[in-house]
Amino acid sequence: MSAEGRPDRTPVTTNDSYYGLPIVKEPAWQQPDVPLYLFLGGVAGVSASMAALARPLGRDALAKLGTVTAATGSVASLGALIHDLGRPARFLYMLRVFKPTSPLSVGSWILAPFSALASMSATSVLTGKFRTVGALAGAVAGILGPAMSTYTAVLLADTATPAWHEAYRELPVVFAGSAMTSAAGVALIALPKRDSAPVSRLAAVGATAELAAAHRLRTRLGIISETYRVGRAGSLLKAVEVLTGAGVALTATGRTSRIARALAGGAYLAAGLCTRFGVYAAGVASTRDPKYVVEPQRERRGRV
Amino acid sequence: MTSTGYSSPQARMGFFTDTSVCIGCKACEVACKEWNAVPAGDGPGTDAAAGMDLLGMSYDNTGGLDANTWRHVAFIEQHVPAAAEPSAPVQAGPATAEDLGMPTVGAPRQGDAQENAGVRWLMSSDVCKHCTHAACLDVCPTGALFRTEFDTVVVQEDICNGCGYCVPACPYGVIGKREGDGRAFKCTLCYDRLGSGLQPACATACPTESIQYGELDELRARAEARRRELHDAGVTEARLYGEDPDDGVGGDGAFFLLLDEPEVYGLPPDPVVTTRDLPAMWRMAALSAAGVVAALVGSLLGRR
Amino acid sequence: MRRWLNKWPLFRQLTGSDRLGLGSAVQSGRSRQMRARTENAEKVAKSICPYCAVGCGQRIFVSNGTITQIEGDSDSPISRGRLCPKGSASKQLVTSPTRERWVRYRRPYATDWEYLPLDTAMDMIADRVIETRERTWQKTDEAGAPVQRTEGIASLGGAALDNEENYLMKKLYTALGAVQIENQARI
Amino acid sequence: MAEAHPVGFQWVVEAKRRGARIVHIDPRFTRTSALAHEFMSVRAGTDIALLGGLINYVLTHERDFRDYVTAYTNAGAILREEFADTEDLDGLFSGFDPDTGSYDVASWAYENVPDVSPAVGKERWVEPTNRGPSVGGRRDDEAATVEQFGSGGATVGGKPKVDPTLQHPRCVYQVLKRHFARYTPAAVAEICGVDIEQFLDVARAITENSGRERTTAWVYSVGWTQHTVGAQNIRSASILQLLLGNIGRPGGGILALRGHASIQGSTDVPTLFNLLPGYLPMPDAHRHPDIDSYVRADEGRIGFWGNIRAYAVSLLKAYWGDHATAANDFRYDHLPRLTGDHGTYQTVRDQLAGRGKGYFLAGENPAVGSANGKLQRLGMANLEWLVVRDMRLIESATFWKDGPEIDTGELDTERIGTEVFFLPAASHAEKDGTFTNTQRLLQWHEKAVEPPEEARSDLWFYYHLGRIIREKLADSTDPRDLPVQELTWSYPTEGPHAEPSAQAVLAEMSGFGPDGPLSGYPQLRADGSTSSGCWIYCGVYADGHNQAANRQPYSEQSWVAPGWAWAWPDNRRILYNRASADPQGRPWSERKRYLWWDEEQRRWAGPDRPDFEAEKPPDFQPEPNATAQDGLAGDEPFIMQADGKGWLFAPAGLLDGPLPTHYEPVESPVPNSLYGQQENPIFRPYQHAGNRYHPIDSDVYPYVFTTYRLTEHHTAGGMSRMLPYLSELQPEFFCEVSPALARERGLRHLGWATIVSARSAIEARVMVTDRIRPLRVRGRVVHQVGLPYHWGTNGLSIGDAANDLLPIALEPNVDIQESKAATCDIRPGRRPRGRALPELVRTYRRRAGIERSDS
Repeated sequence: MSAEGRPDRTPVTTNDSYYGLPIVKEPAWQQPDVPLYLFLGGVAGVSASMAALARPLGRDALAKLGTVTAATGSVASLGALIHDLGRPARFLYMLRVFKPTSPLSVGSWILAPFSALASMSATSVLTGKFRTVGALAGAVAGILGPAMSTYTAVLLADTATPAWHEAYRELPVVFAGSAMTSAAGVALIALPKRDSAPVSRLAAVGATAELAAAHRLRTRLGIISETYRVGRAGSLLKAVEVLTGAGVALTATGRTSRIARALAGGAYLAAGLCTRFGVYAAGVASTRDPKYVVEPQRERRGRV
Repeated sequence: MTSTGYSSPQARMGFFTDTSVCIGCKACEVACKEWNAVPAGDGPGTDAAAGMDLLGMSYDNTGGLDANTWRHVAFIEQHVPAAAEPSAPVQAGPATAEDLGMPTVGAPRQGDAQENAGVRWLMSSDVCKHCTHAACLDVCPTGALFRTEFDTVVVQEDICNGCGYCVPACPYGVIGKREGDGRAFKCTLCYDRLGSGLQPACATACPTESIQYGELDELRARAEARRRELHDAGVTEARLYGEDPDDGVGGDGAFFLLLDEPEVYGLPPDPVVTTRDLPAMWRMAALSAAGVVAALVGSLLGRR
Repeated sequence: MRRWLNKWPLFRQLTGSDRLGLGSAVQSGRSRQMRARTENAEKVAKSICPYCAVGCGQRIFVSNGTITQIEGDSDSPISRGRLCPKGSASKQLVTSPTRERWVRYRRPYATDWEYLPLDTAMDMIADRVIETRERTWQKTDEAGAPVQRTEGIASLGGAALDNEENYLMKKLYTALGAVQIENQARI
Repeated sequence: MAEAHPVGFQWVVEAKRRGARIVHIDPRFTRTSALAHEFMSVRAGTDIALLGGLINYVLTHERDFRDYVTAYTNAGAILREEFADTEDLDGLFSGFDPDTGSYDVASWAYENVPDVSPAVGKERWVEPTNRGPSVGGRRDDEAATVEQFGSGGATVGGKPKVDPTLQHPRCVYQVLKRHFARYTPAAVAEICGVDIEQFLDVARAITENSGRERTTAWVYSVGWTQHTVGAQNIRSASILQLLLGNIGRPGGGILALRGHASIQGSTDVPTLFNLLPGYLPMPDAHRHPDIDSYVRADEGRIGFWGNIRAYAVSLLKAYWGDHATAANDFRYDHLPRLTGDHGTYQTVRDQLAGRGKGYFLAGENPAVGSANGKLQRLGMANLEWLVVRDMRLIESATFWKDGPEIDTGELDTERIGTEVFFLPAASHAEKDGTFTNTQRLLQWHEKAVEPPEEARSDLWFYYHLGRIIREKLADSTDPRDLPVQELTWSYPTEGPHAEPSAQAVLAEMSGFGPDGPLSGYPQLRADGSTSSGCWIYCGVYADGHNQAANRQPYSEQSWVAPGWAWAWPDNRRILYNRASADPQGRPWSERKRYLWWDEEQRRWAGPDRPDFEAEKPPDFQPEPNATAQDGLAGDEPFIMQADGKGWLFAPAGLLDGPLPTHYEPVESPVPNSLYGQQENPIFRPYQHAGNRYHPIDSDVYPYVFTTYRLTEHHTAGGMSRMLPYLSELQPEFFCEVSPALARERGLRHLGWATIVSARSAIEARVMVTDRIRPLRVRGRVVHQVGLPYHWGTNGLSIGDAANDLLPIALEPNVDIQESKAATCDIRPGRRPRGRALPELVRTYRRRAGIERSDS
């Protein structure tokens, strides 16, 4: 191919592609809408569950923060989703049908009630009214929370995008772990020292899970792992490692320093964003070169 | 397969595209656009708005299937080894079976090895495969995509909200989102014409019966007969693509007779419907969600 | 109530056999009634493709006075209903906005077009023909042989004209004595 | 065929499926090649060498269908002693006059048969050119006189003396053998650049697939006709097919694939200067002072042309009705007279000289579609008035505003005095009428809707223009206006726009007799009792019924499908189909059964109408002095020929030789390998400073180029470049070159190239492709450049016009230009803009030594 991306002469087709054109389509979603949608949903989900657990444990500040984060995050997530639609006015068509075969349908049926419940709960928490209803709503949202933080991994994996589909075992772990560190990150920034121990632990678990799963992405997916190692995705996922590592280190020192905690929280949030953007970028990269489609399929067919 | 809820018996309808008689005239592309009022343009080139780019891919200036291209004719110029040129003297009398004998240019004389080779020019009209297990249909959250009584897969433009999920879901890269419209479009196998007992527009126009429309069972039998005929005539590279009900998408409603590897035509060698792994994905997501719960409980119940 | 609920695909999905919502349950009302637009054509004109000389049969479907579809005539022993890309684009040939619908007139030395009513244009063209013919009339050639003609007026016709059109052209030009009457058929 | 006639190609695919072998011969590898069994790449402009090679193969190996040849062709006819062949005269035939650059054809006639070749008129222009006959021009009076034999044979004075053993040294068969002896496989390979083995393969294929049991068909397009040897290319195929017995038989023939919906109709009902409807000649001022002299050459001869007076009188009756009487020669004097060439390129010459004042363009775009587009545009810029009728704003309507010469400064809008009327035209969907397709089928197309706004049919335009002119001249007493005043011009009109009835016009063409509509041309009379506007179309309105509108579905009738539309003449689908039976009237074979003599019914039977008198038995022998059809025996199938035979040798009718001879194109990279005579000795050069020809074997213009079509576009693009759906499929002008040429000239795929000739320079995007191959000709590599010619400056898909490169070099018989083979240079990069463009062209001419120092 020449500099303009065009062949220098009518390319004689080799055995691996049609003029090097992609076989599967690049995801039709917009950036940053969809990566944000993934990120915000994850934060909101874990936050809601965290709030639901914190409340009976008497960690009111954590509960309050989790409730508000869940509401804000899920509504923003919903906003990002709607903004990405080609026909935003038709968002409600998402509830026209319930399709277990569609993670987006399932997700919509999770996201819609979740964001409503989280909002109710947050309203109650902030205004101090309808406490029982608010608590109940918060509890149900807390139950939906883990699903909120992982369904988006299925959403990506349930595509023909090689980097996503082939990563369907790892992506939920990555997203869940990342959601935990991010939710913890919010708490680290917003809360005083006395609430930092549990969230630090949460962050550490999340970081461990995410980094382990992400390592698998980069090494275990055959040729497709390339897409997680190089280019934009490679850089972003590298950043995730650095930021997460920094977060863990800062958390350790942050037991005394508010600034360190805030920096750690920021690092976790940034890592969470980088994860979603990085995974997204890997997906895009895996559609641009047809070899990521052809080679694994050829191997599967026993051809070389 | 699961029930799609139609009461009246109706055979499954589909396309058999026999590329060995395709002359690359592109009547299918135009007839499709005229009937379905598909906008001009939308190639992969830089001037996508007008679609008026000279792509330099032999006579293909369309590039591939997309929201505005529901039939796409691929042109592949190939060297064939000079040795493979038909050189046997003409037999008396007619060839009893068809000798496809794709011609080659002249005989070797001088020049480098490449120019000593002949050329063969493959043409093939690509279209939506109307898969038995259609990922686009599975992942559509609104029910805009549905399976018709003819067992074809159609987007309902009055329902589609442009979520775009179908686009990366398709293992063939067929469906696309239309610029400026936001909704997803692809071949409907002329659902409206079928309802009136007509053939799809492309098959109606196709001068050489390269595109054949009919009951899928019958088409499969016809295609197998044609493949055998070609093999008997020495065209051993003829193979069917997408006709096998046991393949990764459960067989295509629109399948092909090809003269080279699928990827040469821009087709995936062994496509699998992404939702085949959906149960496993949900399991991983559930496990991860459980992990989130465990991590939360562990973190929050911990000391302090 | 049930009828009302039945409009909700989710309800149909839960109560019918299309449990996964992949087929009939999610079909829209519009889709259920979908038929080829040619079904209700008020007129189907039997025509012939205007491009090359193979002479493929065409059917032109008309609804509400406008052409809704042009496709191959499956009765034709020549084309058996098939059309090439150009033939398939016939509807666009006839109906696309790139088509000219009004007379244009360019005065000598003018830099742009102006409009002229068709009747005026016809009258002016008739005057040009009469005047040019008169001015360039040749009774005899240099050798004195009668020729009764004009070489001041020429014509070049395309070969997508009807026979009837060619016939009137040749007849009129011949009566006018115009001999430089040519056609794509020479080219 | 797949490229430009895809739907017709379905029958090739069908034949292939049934076991037919498909061979494609072309300079470039096309969509047709892709599906053919064999592709043979040839150098553009060498078809006679190739076909001559095949003829030689047939003759050398005695593979001709001897029973057919002896019975149905003039193989045995004895030629005159004074005839001398190109073998004897190094590429010339006897009768060549170097002073006039033309042939006296008398010596080509049969022995003992009077020579009735037409007398010649006087010379008109003689001017030297930089190429062409060295004698410096030639008279042009015989211009296009040959075309009038389009539906029949040329005139010979009767049946020749025949040697049925074909052994007589002066019989056609022996002359043929000698003439083609030097077209050996080696010579073919050297001239055409084909491989000997492949050529022999093809030769074996066609001979083995011809004879009693089998037939071979040849299909061609303008790749054969647009040459200075165009008519002789077709003659070559005729000779080959006659030798192999492939004429008049199912699966045989030489099938022209014509490129426009009614281009066949445009010659049948001609808008051609030299013809009247039905291939009647336009009268010549000197040879045809009255109707008797007009019909003299043909009247009374054998074959159906012998009835020429009946056809001519019926036409005059159709034109001038009751005013045409026997007493006034049926108003024969109302017909204008020719004095030579009045063809389209002559028209342009007149325009350039200021003699052409007014110009009508009806659905034609010469600014892009004709050879040497610049001369076309300059000619139009020199007019007083121009009427353009089209559906879209074609280049010929806007040249004064945005033509290439505006950019180069050769024209200035404000100094162009041409008054331009652009009238929007109706489409085929908006009018009734008939198209005559490439197999002579008149097919009626119905009006679907009214044309929009001011768009009108050409029928409307010409009818009303005639009506207005007649009104304005109604009171004139000038005898000049009598033909207009007396013209039958009362057609019924209908609808909101007063559209004349196309049906009424068709009925007039078909004709009327005392008892109403005529049913066929044999009913035409010379006494004025019948009228017919086009005798070959007589019967299309038989019984007052529009036969062209017949639409019996093909599935409900025989494979010949006579119930679909109407073929001229007399609804016959295969011409000369009497030849499908042996002289005794039996099919040559069961397999190839088509027409046969049914002894019980005492008439010819079969799925088609006989192209023969239906009740003339095979053993019929004519009276000694019988004329017209009565002069034909029952075993003489070629009923338009004066001897009833298929002509292997053309004793009359062609101006450039009785046998095809290989001449190089006017612009060629090589000298003629076969003869000292380089090019067609009587090709018609076109003298103009803007029409210089390239020297042979020129370093300055070293490459061959050829022009052609793509499936996605149509001719000069007026019906395709303006449509989004077609434009996007081929969005831009490109040239096709081989990788080797790309390397040689530094051309990059998808980059730009400038292609230069002595006429102009154009730019195109580059497609480097293996489908174009360098050829080895006379021991050296010849590169070819492929140029699709659809583009112009207007529309959605735009580009330079390939035809701007072409010279005007005309075939002597029919005046067609040589579009398919010329030479050029190609270089990387875009062409210069403005005045630098003509300067570049001049620089090249200077380098080639063809630029006059004063220009």
